[in-house]
Amino acid sequence: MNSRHALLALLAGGLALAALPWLLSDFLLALALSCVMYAGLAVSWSMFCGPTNYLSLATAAFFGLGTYVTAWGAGALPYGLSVLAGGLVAAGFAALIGAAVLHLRGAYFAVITFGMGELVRHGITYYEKAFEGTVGRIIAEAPESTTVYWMVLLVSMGAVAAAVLVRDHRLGLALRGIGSDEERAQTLGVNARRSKIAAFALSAFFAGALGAAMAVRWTYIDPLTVFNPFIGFQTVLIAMVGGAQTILGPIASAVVFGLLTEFLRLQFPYLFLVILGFLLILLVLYLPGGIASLFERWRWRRGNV
Amino acid sequence: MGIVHFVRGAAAVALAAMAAVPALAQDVRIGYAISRSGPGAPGAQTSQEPNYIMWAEQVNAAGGLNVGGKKRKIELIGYDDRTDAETMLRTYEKLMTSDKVDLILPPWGTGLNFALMPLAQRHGYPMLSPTATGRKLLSLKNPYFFPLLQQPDVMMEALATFLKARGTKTAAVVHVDELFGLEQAAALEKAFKEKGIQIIEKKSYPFGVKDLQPVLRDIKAKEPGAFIALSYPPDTFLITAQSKALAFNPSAFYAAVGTAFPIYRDKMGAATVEGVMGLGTWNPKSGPAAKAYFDAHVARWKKEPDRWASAHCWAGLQILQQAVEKVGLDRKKIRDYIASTEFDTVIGKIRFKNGENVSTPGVVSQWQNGEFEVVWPPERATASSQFPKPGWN
Amino acid sequence: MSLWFELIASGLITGGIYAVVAIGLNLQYGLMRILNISHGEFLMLGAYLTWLAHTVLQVNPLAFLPVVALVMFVAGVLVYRLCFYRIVSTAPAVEVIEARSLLVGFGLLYLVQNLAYLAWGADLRGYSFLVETLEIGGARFNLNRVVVFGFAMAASLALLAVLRFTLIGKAVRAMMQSPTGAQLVGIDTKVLHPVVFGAGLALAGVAGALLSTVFEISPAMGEPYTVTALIVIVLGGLGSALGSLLGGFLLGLVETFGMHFTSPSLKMVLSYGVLIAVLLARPKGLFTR
Amino acid sequence: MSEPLLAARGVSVRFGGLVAVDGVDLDVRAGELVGIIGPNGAGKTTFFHTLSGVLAPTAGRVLVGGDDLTGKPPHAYAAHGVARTFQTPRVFKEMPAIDNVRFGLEFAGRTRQHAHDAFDEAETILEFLGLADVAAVPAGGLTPSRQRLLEIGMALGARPRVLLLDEVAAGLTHAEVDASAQLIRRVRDELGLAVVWIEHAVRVLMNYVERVAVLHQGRKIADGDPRAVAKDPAVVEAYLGEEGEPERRAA
Repeated sequence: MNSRHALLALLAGGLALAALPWLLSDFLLALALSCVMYAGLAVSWSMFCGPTNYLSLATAAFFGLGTYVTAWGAGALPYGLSVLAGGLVAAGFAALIGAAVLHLRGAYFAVITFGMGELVRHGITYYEKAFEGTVGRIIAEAPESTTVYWMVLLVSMGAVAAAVLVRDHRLGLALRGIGSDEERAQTLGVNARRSKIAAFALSAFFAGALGAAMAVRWTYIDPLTVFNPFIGFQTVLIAMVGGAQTILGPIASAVVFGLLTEFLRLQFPYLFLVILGFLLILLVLYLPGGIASLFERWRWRRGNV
Repeated sequence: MGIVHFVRGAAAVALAAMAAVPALAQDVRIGYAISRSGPGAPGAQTSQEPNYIMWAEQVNAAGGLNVGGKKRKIELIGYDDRTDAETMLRTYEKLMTSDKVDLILPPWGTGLNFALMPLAQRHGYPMLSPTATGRKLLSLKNPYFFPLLQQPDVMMEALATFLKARGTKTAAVVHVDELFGLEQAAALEKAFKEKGIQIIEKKSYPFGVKDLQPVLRDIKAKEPGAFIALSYPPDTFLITAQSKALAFNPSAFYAAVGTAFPIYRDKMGAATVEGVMGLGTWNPKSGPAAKAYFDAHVARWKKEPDRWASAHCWAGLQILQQAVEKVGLDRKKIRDYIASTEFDTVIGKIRFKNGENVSTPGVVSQWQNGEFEVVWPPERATASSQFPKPGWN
Repeated sequence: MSLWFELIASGLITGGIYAVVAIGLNLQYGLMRILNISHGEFLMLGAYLTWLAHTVLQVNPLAFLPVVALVMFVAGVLVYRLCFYRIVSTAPAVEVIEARSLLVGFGLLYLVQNLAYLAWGADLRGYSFLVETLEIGGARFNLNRVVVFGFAMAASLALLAVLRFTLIGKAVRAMMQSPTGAQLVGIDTKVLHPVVFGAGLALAGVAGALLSTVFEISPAMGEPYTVTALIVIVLGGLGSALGSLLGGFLLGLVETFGMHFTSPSLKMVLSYGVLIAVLLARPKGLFTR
Repeated sequence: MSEPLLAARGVSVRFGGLVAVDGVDLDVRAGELVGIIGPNGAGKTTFFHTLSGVLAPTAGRVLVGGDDLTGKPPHAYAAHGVARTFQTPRVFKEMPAIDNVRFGLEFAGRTRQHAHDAFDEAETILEFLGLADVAAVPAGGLTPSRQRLLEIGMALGARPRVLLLDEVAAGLTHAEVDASAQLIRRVRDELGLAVVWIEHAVRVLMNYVERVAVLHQGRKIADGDPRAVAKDPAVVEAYLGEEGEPERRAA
């Protein structure tokens, strides 16, 4: 499927999903919101980490920065601009740290990106306390929940569109080359540093924008809530379970994961995380290629008929 | 591209699976989300959810909730929110709009209560919150929000008055870098200033710290008359153990959250904590109602309730029960009734004014012989204070 | 003078605890590329086992250490066989092992932590042990902290000695340097991998048992230790046990001195700042060649 | 005399106390096919690393087309038209063979147009190398010798002005070596490239190159016509230390 087909399909899917507020109850819409948000986060994570085989744990930091931009701008910036600014701030931050740490690999990169996230969290805590005399911020004026849903949907659609475009263009090829053999790619003319920084920043843009878009739901913004490592881990989990080399995999994974977790949580209020952990282990052991490998198999079977 | 179909299909499955629980005839359905996992779990499971469950059991054992002269059983619907704001919100959206529960009980902690307030107001559910405190919450002027704990300035004012009366001249303060610690610290500074107690050292530290000995050492060298730690449970334990190691023994040793937990006494040793002061409101000796509550809790859970928020939580449930039995299940009427009435509770009279609990005074408690005795104000005291604090044992 | 002594001692005690948690994790990573994110959960299990033994059976926590080590070792062999063996033996590349073991680690984290919630509830638990004060050279410390430090050091040094002087230890070190080379000279990974994984968990369990004598415990207590352990092993260098020990000390000292000379509020900023500075200067950690 | 396309000026590389390359000068002009030989450990590959930017020389300068690229990253060299192969093939294993070739075309080769159009399409290059039938096969699935050929294809995709070949003949049969060598000459002739070819097996090289340089213990000990170089006593001496003189091995 080429870019144009993929983007058309995305547009159709987006329009269908945009109609959900008229079809679903408040609760199911909130559930859809969560799935769409994680789909956007997982796709944006995979955009960089999938082809390059980097393991970034900075998603929580980008997301948190985005929420803080909304909180700082509350009352001054309109919602749409906050989201844009949140994305830009996160992207700028990613470009900055990317320049410093993207030469690291494997577990070193994973730990240092996590460390960067924590550094931002503690840095903001310290700044707010020392110069503003508080740690939390209140967002009193919140848009309607349907507005939030549409905004999150829009950003997530943007993430998917960006992922498709990156995949099908030179940047994607460069990233795959870097993931496979960085030095080889360089000797063939890839400016690895610039490609990595650009892709890392692009991926951070969407995480930051999603944070900025979601912030208005929580009324009270403090570092402990919004730099929740849980959000970052969940994103990595979803992307990897889905198959980070693909675009459809993380999307499907976000939906399956979101619905399954919620179903288990409501049906087994005490046992659900135990079941979830167990399922996760089984999944990794017996479906190592991720959810995307199911599509492959299915496509392959259909091709053979 | 199968995403749309996939989502539609999945949504249909989810709809079927998560359809509203059908209302059993006549039961009063009360829903909540609470932290059973995540960072909020220890606090929520110490001070909050056990009370929710015990209350429903007690009411049901007595035949049910008296609604318009008819006894109706309580059906409690509780989910884990994983201490995650979005999960918490989604759960209450389900409870309020899909399940259409009759009443809700609030989630744990200041942050999650903040996040829930707009939703509760939109759907008109009163929140009697036992574990949220801070003037910032009240600044939202949410008519459905009734926090049960004392506000920081009230607590700190009491502490300052208590210390002033005992001739304290200087104090050192440490606080945790969270909204709680900052608001308490600001309130304390103001109160001490009014009372003429000089703060000779003030330090803050991040949540999750594992060693504070260097800080305590510096403070000890300054010989403050009183030491005030506006701390959370892990740091409360840490500060106690390390102050003891340093033989840092000021006349008044005060640590905020966690001193009221029975585990504090059990972990540190009853002899060690002798004379340590902290945030508390009550103990079994506070009155017959308190004693009954204490005994019931021990019988049901095989553990003592904490001497601060647990009883506030119980008081909130009592208020809710009295309101329902008076005006029925019309939530608007319940709200108005709560806002305008003075209630009798396990921690004494409670009346709300502009959402604030203006009846429960600031209290200072102190560990003495294995009980967290109330030592201030005099009308609530269950024992006289030990001042200065005896040496560490 | 005594101030310096106290600061250094304080930092070393904290650092020694960090080190013992980190070494087990580093062994597993160095040998098998398993990044076991549920390390702290097994630490938590060690803590609860000790707490149960102490409160129910009145066993001395220190006397109980060998039992914890043994139980966690067996658990480690089982966990390896059930969860990681398949990954290590089927993955085409080390990056894949890292990624998949991370996911399985998340699964184990959910599983073990929430089983603990079910078994013991979310309440803080703890018991009082050796709360006396010890005075060394004019500085005063909680006796239990010093004892924990002593045992943590003993365990770490014993492990380093095993790695350096015994046959199996040499095999492990050889494998860390060159997995295929070691296989060529006939080292049996079928035995070595589960044993080393078990040893990693045994160390985690012992660390948990020791920590339970000082700190209150809860099912989620392990997570921060996993994070600290990751920082320590990256500081010291992945795959270097000695590096982890020194990395632990370094972090402990940085925190203690940082707290004294700047502000305690900056503690975390300092820790992460040091981590980042070290990695910028030495991308493979401080103590690797 | 024309400006050298590739010039090494006193290039040295030290690893700690070990001197791997020691003050080597080398000029290569457009259309030249230069061989570099030397015993094991002579520093051939290390020298190549400096010529392609993979390794920055400790001392000395590397100029491509007159521009000083010393210390620049490899992609700067690639952009100036230096393309190379690696001793052990480093193909992008997960990508189809054709994408491996297209890779260079998309990056280093993007800004340059060859005089001759034959090598402007990935398909043509694969055909030229006899790899057209495996265009869609992931490169990791090819036999080692085909991966070697593909390496050349990847380098050609970069539309080079200078082609650096690192032991492309190793492990190939006589027929394959001959085919590769023909290929390299043809490429050179058609595109007017400068080619620098390292080979450990001396015989192969001597038959195809017009000029040869000899490295020994990091130093260049000879540079000139293959026949003359083979008779150079210093060269014979250097190879005696290993497995006998080059002439004998070539025979």
